[in-house]
Amino acid sequence: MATSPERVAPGPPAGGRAAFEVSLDNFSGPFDLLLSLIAKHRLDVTEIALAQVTDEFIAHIHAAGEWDLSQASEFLVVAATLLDLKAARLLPTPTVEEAEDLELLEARDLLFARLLQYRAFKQVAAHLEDRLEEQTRSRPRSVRLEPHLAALLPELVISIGPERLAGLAAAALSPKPPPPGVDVGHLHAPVVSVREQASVLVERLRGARAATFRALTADADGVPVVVARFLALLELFREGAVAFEQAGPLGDLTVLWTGAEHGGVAVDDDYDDGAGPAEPVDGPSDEGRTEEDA
Amino acid sequence: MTETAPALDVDRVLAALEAVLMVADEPVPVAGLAAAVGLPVEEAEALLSELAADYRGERGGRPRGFELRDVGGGWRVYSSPVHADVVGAFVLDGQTARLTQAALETLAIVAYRQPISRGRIAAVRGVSVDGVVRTLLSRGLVEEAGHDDAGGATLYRTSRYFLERFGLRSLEELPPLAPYLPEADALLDLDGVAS
Amino acid sequence: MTETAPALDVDRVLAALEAVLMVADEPVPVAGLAAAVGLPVEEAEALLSELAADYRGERGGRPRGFELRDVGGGWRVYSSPVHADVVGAFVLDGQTARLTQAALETLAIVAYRQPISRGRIAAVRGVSVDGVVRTLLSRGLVEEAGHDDAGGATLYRTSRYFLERFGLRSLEELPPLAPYLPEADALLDLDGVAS
Repeated sequence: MATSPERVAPGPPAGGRAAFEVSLDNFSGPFDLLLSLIAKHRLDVTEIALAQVTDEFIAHIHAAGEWDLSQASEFLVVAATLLDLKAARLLPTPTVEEAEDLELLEARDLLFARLLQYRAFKQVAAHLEDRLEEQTRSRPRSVRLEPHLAALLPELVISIGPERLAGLAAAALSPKPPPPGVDVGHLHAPVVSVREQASVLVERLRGARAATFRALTADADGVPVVVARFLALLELFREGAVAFEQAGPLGDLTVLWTGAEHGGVAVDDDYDDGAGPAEPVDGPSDEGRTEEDA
Repeated sequence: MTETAPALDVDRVLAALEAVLMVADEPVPVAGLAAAVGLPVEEAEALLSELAADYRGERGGRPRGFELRDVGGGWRVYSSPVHADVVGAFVLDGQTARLTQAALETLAIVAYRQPISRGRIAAVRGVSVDGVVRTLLSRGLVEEAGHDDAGGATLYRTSRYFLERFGLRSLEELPPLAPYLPEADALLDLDGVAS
Repeated sequence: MTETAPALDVDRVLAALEAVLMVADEPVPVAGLAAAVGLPVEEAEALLSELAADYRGERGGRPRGFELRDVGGGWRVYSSPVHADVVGAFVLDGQTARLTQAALETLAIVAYRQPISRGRIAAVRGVSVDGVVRTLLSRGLVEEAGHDDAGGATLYRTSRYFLERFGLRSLEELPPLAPYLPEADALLDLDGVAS
């Protein structure tokens, strides 16, 4: 995306930014961007006319194209809040007492409070930068111990051998585990694959012709597997491979096999992470698809 | 200065302090220096201040090209900033590596809100700070400070090296944050604006 | 001393020389110092001798706790041997005969990735390693090995004494890393790490 010349870009050029950050021009976060837009229009943060900056904020996000959503969620939260506030202003609001208005006011105050807090730290960071700049003009004396003093040191006791040294080097040079933090693994890639569960069901139903849902999930290892099998049955139903019978509400659900004796059944993997067209599902494949979160 | 000691003894102690400071590779706490020269801490402190003044040219001599400073929890010899250009031509080290805006902001948040978890820093900055915190850790400017009681998240604080690099004796010397924050009134007044 | 220059200018040049010498880790050649302060080599040499005399207490002041010596190839500031006992006790205080875990780990990285800069080691270890590298240098286990082509950073390698202490005839006798790694190709790509 292009950097328009009139943009107020605080801080060092983009080259100084690390790659892990949302790369939205030079801005290191939604507050940074919002503050710069406010500065550009010479608005006071506390009197910010949101409509003036909302469009530009949204435009910036739009221009960013593809980015890592987990990093960019804050941008979206801020954008959504700005949009809400703008929309509320465009529509006539007869009474302020309505709950929605109060929510909007709260959202706005929260946004302002966070923006002001961020601005304070940004300003104090500029102060720290000046200080660092000043301090860098002095260098500490830091020299190797003179030989006659080094000679005073007790003879080193080295209690490890070359093998231990190799172990230490290997440990240090191996990739580090990710820092302890929020594990977002569970947010991605279903742990249980619907398509795999469909394979299991196809095989069983072809053999048994009919089975209750209770029986089909008796061996399920946990709720996710039960859910996956239920979704798989819906898919199979859509393909006309199964029919359902239920005596009454909350009664046992009986699943009847109505599909072909052989061959694959197309199960769309809407639910799974893998992209691509629906693949035919056979019985348990001989490739032994065991990975659960490919 | 000790008033009872003969001048020669004071000179000798001053020189001994200088000799020790020459081999130090980090700020030396006054207690360590006092122990080395066998003086009570208060007297050692007074002599160190004397030395610092002497180097600044406040004791009759010319200003020296080096300074004795009390930062980061101890005393250490530095080159004088007046001659930074000349020194820079000779001494290449990691000091000149600049911190990015993101790193400075993160450092500021840690400095004023320590101990603090990455999650809470991210909440202030509005973006993930994992990479920045790693950078600050590797630069030795912040360090781990145990875990959050509630969630068990790792907490971070600024290091002694941070104090030294920013020329601070202690965190109390950080400029107050309050003037940068709007008045409470301004916050309360938000309802009255932008409508 | 230059006879034509006003005293103030001489003071300034003396201070500039002091600034460089006080923070230089290696002896600084006089030619470089002369160029930095814009003086002919002879005059710079004369000023350096002046400084050395000043520190010895031969120019009216007290003898300093540090010395400026011409050690062949250059000038360097040393802690004065007069106070060797005080300094020695200070250096020994808190010293142990064992290397810390951090020092061993750093030594291992140097052994397997030499020649390597401090920045690279810091990137691998995730913390600043200046102090640790200095310890390994003073202990003679690692030594300097020229400069990085790119940034000019000092490179380090293990010494002959290192081989001796670990009972190795050459670096080739270091055990291969592979058996200690989860996967051979899982090694950090050092080139991708900021230095």
